[in-house]
Amino acid sequence: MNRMSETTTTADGRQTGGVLMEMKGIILRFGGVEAIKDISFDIREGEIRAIIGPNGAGKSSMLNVISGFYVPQEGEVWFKGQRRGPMKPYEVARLGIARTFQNIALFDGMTVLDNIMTGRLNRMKSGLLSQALWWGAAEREEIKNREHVERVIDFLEIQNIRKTPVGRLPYGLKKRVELARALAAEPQILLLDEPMAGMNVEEKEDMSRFVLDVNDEFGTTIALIEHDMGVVMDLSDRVVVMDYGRKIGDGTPDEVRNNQEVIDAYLGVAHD
Amino acid sequence: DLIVPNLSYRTGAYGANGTQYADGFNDYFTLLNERDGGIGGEMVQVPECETAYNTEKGVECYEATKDTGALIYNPLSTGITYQLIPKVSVDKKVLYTPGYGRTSAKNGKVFEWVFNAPANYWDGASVAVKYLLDENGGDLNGKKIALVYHNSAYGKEPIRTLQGLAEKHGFTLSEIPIDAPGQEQKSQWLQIRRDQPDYVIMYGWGVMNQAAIQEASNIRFPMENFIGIWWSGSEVDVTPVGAKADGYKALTFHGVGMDYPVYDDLQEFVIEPGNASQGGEHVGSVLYSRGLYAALVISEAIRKAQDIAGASQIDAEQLRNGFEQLEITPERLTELGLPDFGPEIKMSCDNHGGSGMARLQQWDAEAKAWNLITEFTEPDQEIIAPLIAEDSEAYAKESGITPRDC
Amino acid sequence: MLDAENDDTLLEVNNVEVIYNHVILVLKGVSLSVPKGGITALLGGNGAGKTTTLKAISNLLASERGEVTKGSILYRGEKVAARNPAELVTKGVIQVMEGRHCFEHLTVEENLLTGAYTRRDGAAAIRRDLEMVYEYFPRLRERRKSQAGYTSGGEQQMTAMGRALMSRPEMILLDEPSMGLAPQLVEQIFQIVKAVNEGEGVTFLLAEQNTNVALRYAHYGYILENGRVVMDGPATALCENPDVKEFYLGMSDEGRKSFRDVRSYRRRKRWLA
Amino acid sequence: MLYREAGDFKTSYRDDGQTFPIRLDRWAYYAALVVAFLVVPFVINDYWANAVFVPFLIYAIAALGLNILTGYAGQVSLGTGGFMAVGAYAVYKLMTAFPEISIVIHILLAGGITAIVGMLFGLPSLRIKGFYLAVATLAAQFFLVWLFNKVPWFYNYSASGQINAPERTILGYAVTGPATSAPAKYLICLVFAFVLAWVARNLTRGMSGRKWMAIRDMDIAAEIIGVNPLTAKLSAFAMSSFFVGVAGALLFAVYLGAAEVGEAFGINKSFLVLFMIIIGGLGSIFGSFAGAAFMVLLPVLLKNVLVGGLGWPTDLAAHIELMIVGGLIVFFLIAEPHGLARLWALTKEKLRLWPFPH
Amino acid sequence: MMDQMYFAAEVFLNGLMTGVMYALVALGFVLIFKASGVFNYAQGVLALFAALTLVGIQQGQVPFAHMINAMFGTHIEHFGWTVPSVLAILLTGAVMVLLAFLIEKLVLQHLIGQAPIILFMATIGLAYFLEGLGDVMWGADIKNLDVGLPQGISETIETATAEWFGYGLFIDRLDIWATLIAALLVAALVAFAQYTKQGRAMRAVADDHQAALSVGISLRFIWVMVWSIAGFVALVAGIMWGTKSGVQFSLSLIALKALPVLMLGGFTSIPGAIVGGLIIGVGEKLFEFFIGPMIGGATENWFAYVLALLFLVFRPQGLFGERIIERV
Ligand SMILES: Nc1ncnc2c1ncn2[C@@H]1O[C@H](COP(=O)(O)OP(=O)(O)OP(=O)(O)O)[C@@H](O)[C@H]1O
Ligand SMILES: Nc1ncnc2c1ncn2[C@@H]1O[C@H](COP(=O)(O)OP(=O)(O)OP(=O)(O)O)[C@@H](O)[C@H]1O
Ligand SMILES: [Mg+2]
Ligand SMILES: [Mg+2]
Repeated sequence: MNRMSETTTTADGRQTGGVLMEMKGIILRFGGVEAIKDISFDIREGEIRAIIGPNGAGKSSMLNVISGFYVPQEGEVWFKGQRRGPMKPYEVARLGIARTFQNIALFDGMTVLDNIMTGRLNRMKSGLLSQALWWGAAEREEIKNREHVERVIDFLEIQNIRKTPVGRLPYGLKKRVELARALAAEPQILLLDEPMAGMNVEEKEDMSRFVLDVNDEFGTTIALIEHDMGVVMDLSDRVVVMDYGRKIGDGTPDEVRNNQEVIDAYLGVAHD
Repeated sequence: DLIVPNLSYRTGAYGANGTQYADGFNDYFTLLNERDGGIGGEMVQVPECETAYNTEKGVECYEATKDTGALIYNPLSTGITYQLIPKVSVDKKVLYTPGYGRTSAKNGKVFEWVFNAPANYWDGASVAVKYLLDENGGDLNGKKIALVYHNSAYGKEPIRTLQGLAEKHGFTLSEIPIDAPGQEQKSQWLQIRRDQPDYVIMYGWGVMNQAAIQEASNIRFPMENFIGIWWSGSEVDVTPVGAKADGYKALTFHGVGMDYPVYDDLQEFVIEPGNASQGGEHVGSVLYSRGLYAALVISEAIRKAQDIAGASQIDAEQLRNGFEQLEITPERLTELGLPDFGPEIKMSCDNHGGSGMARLQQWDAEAKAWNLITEFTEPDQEIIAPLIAEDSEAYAKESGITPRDC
Repeated sequence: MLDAENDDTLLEVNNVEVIYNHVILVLKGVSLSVPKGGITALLGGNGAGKTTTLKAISNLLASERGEVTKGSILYRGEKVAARNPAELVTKGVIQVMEGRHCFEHLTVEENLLTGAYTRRDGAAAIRRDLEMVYEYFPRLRERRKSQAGYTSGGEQQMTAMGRALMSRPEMILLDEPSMGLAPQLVEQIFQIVKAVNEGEGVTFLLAEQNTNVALRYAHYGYILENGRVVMDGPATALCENPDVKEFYLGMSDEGRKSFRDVRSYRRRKRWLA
Repeated sequence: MLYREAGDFKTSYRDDGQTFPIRLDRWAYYAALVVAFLVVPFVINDYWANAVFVPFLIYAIAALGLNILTGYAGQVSLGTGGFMAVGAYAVYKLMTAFPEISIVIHILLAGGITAIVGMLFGLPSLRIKGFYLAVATLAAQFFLVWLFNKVPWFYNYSASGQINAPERTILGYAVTGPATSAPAKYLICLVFAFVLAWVARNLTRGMSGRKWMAIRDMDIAAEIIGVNPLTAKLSAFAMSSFFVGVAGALLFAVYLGAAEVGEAFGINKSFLVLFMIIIGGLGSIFGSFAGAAFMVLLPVLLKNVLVGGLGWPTDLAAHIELMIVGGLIVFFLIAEPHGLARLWALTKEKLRLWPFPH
Repeated sequence: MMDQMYFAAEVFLNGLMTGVMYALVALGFVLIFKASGVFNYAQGVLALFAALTLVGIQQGQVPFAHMINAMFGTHIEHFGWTVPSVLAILLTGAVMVLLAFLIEKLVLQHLIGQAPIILFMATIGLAYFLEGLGDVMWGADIKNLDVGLPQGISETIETATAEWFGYGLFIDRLDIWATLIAALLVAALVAFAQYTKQGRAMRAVADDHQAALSVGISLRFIWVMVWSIAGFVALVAGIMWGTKSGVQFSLSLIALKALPVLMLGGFTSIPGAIVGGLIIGVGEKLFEFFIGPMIGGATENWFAYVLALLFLVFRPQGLFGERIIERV
């Protein structure tokens, strides 16, 4: 448990905390296909941890394991120094783990505001009855949480689409709304699955800024899957590299960048 | 004018049956209007309203017509009847449900506005058993009778009567419900094939009738031992089965066929001039005859009411009086051109159901005709009367009605 | 480059206006022309209307309750509005839709085979092309018997691309082909585009966010913002344009900046309100 | 400048969460309430009450209920008829067993009982989805109807299995039984419909509504972000069944007065209510009312036009009516798959832009 | 004891055959669901409509006679000829193709890409329409359908089994025919869906309308084709059920008996429809026969659904349905 309290200094001199989450020997199979083959790595408190690898390497599956949606055949997930027993995804969410999805998973029939409000659902406690009556407790709670959500909306600059049904939004905005929903939950760990896919440079810059700010301001730990090497190398403190379900590299961006196996499997050419 | 709405159904699962009945009902009034200039000089209007055998539509029809001066309702649906029974007592309309509806409405003390002469479901069950008694020299001991019934309020009606009769006459009764619509009855008939009852009595309606007769013929159940209530005894029930339905029996409370003088008039005044309801396709069928018979009873009650009131234009209350004093004698029937068409009817303040007499008819598949095979027979009032008293009293209590003194 | 009046223009979009749901005006008069045998890129930020433009071309808007209310789209001088999407495929225009849209319950191979639905040139030719697709995307060969719904995002993207190639089209409309692909693959896909373009003479119109790669491979580019074309020109020229450099390539005068160093959110400069 | 939200600024989140954010809408709503409560009761007669208003209100309640389940929580149910039967039989048993207790309490209790039954039948929804679930709910429909038909205790051992509503009063006015006046019938249904619509609105604008919608739109994602599918689905089933149960109780006790389960609560009822919410608009309170109005009024209207107006034979009229109803359903779905509610919203959106086309 | 066994065997066999009759209706559902993801509630009405048309053509009825008579005061009913069964069946098949074409043109085409429930609703609207149309065209009375299929107990089987076991089994000859025809149909349809290009296209369409369009599959063609086949299957079902219990409104209600079959077999599986039908047929018959009398009978309406429900709890996609893809 000593690793819990350890602090590390990252490449650019920032301090990250002890190990917040640790994956130990995860093996995940679908029928005959082994999507994750015995992978272990950890995520430290306050860091930005990137997971990269070619398509089909098992990155998204790994996030799904963390969120409890996939149950690995073998291996353990440790969270805050405790082994996590079998858990339903919604129980995992209650631990303070929020995420975005690779194939945007917004609730299409709801407005942007309502979508983001769902991020608050673990913080709203009023029962069915008091909600049915509305006046009083339920309304107060709603307004209190709405204020928080409005801060997130401001932060991500999506004020003007608050009342738009998300189904109509263009791709990039959807991604942002998804991020807003995850942020609204005020999570300890934020899992981002390709948050910048389908964006142009300018938008990526904005998005990067958001990620960094969340990390800085709220101290949120972030696990990030991304294919844009520029983004990954610039933002992350440490990088895990996966290929065909195996871990082929783990370390700071610089270490990874120069790892020959990583270059062969993923980067193609050494990235600048 | 006299307004007698016809709450009919010509669509839906029972539309094929409802159509024929509605035609007979309409045509008789048309005849009276065309030939006699109405009843007592008043023309009869028969506005038709489609219920599709659906209670809510039935209520809608009732509400739509009741304020137009309607005198009497005959919805040809037990479900709708139950709906209307409480309403007619408030709105003061007559409800006439010959051969269907709520059996205990026979008790005029409780059901002031409802009439169900000449016969009801319980009468039917009893007459059928009486017939079987006759067939068996008065002894049904040890016989097995199966009741195949439409699994609804209607189909369940005869159960208690039959149970009473079973006790009295020593036969065993097995009850076999069939859910609507009832096209698929294989397991029920396999059960009958296994149990080998001596007789099968059926309370069915719609497609269930044909399917049952078909299955009975499939398992080679002797048709002579298969007796349907009057709602299971029309042409549409037997013709689809073809020759194999030959010999099937059914109850009826009116005559069949077109061998009655009234048809000459119908031909002359209604059919030929093209006034027949919906083209006169069904003239003379069993259900047509039944609709016609219902119209006849109503028109006689109107006449009686006019007599009593001394006026030609009457209201529903007067019509009720007419019904309560209605007497249709065999002579009167002959006068009307329908000799021996129905049983004698004599009603009173406490008896709204007449004598309960019914008779049997049998299907001749080759001639495609129903033949009457018995005379009108009295039901076993010993069993029925107490049941009626019990059920109507329960209703009175539940609905807070104080029975009238008669 | 080839100019619009040229006989070689394969596709011409004239002043097209698109409205969704009768009220949402998305394209406000877009015109572009795609020369035969070229690679034309459609660039622009999120929500600019790239996807809508492509769908208008392949006549797929109807099922999204959108409609072209103004302007015309001509493919080889013929109005596409008069043709249903299936006919357009027969005529050689095929679209790879944004967000992959694989047939989830079909296997990867069956997905590829549906691409050949309109072909009439026999099973052998189709087999050959299937091999060709597997050559381009070896990963698909491994996964050929898996239900497409269970393959990874990138594998689905490859399936969708492969499926389009299977129809032996004359023109492919590619909507964000690079989205979600590993960098190596992005490069590879564009190389495939280039190879197909040069080898088989297939014309490409591609919508891309990855401006950098797109402009490297395209011959000509259009930049769409807010439902309008705000700039167009040969790819090389666009690459040099300082605005394009700043907004779409992320380069400032000092070269590429680290994402970490972007200290303030950019306020997007708009060419048009 | 008739219909604008411009200048109608909200200064608090509370105002922003209002049901009718636009002033004009709010006024229209109050006006409708005034008419419904203060005008209609004085002019209504038996025909209008029984043929139009009472069924409309009752079905609107049922539609609200089904809309919670199907429109908001995305669980398609074809068991509505069966659940209405539960409400009806529950209220019947309560009315006859405890005649001294107020009918209002009985109706609410009937709703509660239905909620429990609904939850029970909602359990499979945790495994079964989409049309499989829809068909599975038919199990509830057929089983419940069979049960009420078969077990004599439910119909107090009456000979035919019919149930009859005895007279019960509120403040001295009969609201059930034959002596009920048209305004009394109408008012009790109106009060229930009004209160329940308000409850439905509250539930759906708050977190429970969002949980339901999240489950509807993408159940897996919902679970991953923290919605417990068990409680979300079961609470939807319970709430929905409560509404449907109340509607069933009112249908039997106030409207029909007598009922036979197979006939009054058969599968057609389930379809009818489903129609209402789809024509009206899934996931819309207004849609529930609009759909109920449409499906109640249309047949009455058609019948009056075809038989009364054109003088066609009733059977032909009835068949053609079927064709027209069917055709209109298809037509509306094509014109606007999201129902009358969306059609209305679009009209307003256009009005807002008027006179500019976009 | 022995007797009980024979009875059970008899019920079992008859259950199997009834199951086949259900499966005939279920097949139509499966086809359309497979090809467009549309849950076609109108399948039952389609069967009714087909049977009505067949009888009408066979007996030389004038379509819309009743309406024409009502409007013009004429008295036409029949053309005065009868059409031989085979020809009538072919003509009815043509009518069903025409109907499929119209349905595509007037309904489906405008609903591409809509949510499944909307399409489902549209088919209910369609069911209403067709029900009304059938009545207006051919009249609402009960009609006999006779295309020469034999009916009633098969005496050969009865005497044979009586000889072997001392108990003559009851098998309906119509059921034997139904089984044969169903077997043929299923074999043909399976081959079609699995091994032909159109079959593959059909499954593609079910998955994603837009994507199917984008690769050049004409939804229109696929739909017309599939609805035509479904119309043909409906005709077969209509002939069987119409022979059994007459042609009239209630025929459309057999759809309700086909739903649990579907659910159990899986909405997307053609063999599933048959296997589901057999299980449901046997299950409900045995239950009604042995347990029914103890709990008051008439259990068939719900039993099938409850049985299917129990299966689904273990396999949410039915026995043979395609796996429901759950991913994020
Ligand atoms: N079905 C629809 N209904 C209503 N509005 C829509 C619909 N589809 C797209 N839009 C709107 O049209 C605009 C343009 O969308 P489009 O998808 O064409 O953009 P894009 O350039 O492809 O963006 P991205 O790069 O994010 O994919 C957006 O503002 C979007 O909100
Ligand atoms: N539910 C599932 N059933 C079967 N196979 C699956 C399932 N989920 C993932 N896989 C397989 O596991 C492998 C890893 O998939 P995953 O989605 O994790 O890849 P990824 O690394 O996120 O790739 P990409 O960058 O393309 O998104 C893939 O080959 C995929 O087909
Ligand atoms: Mg992934
Ligand atoms: Mg796009």
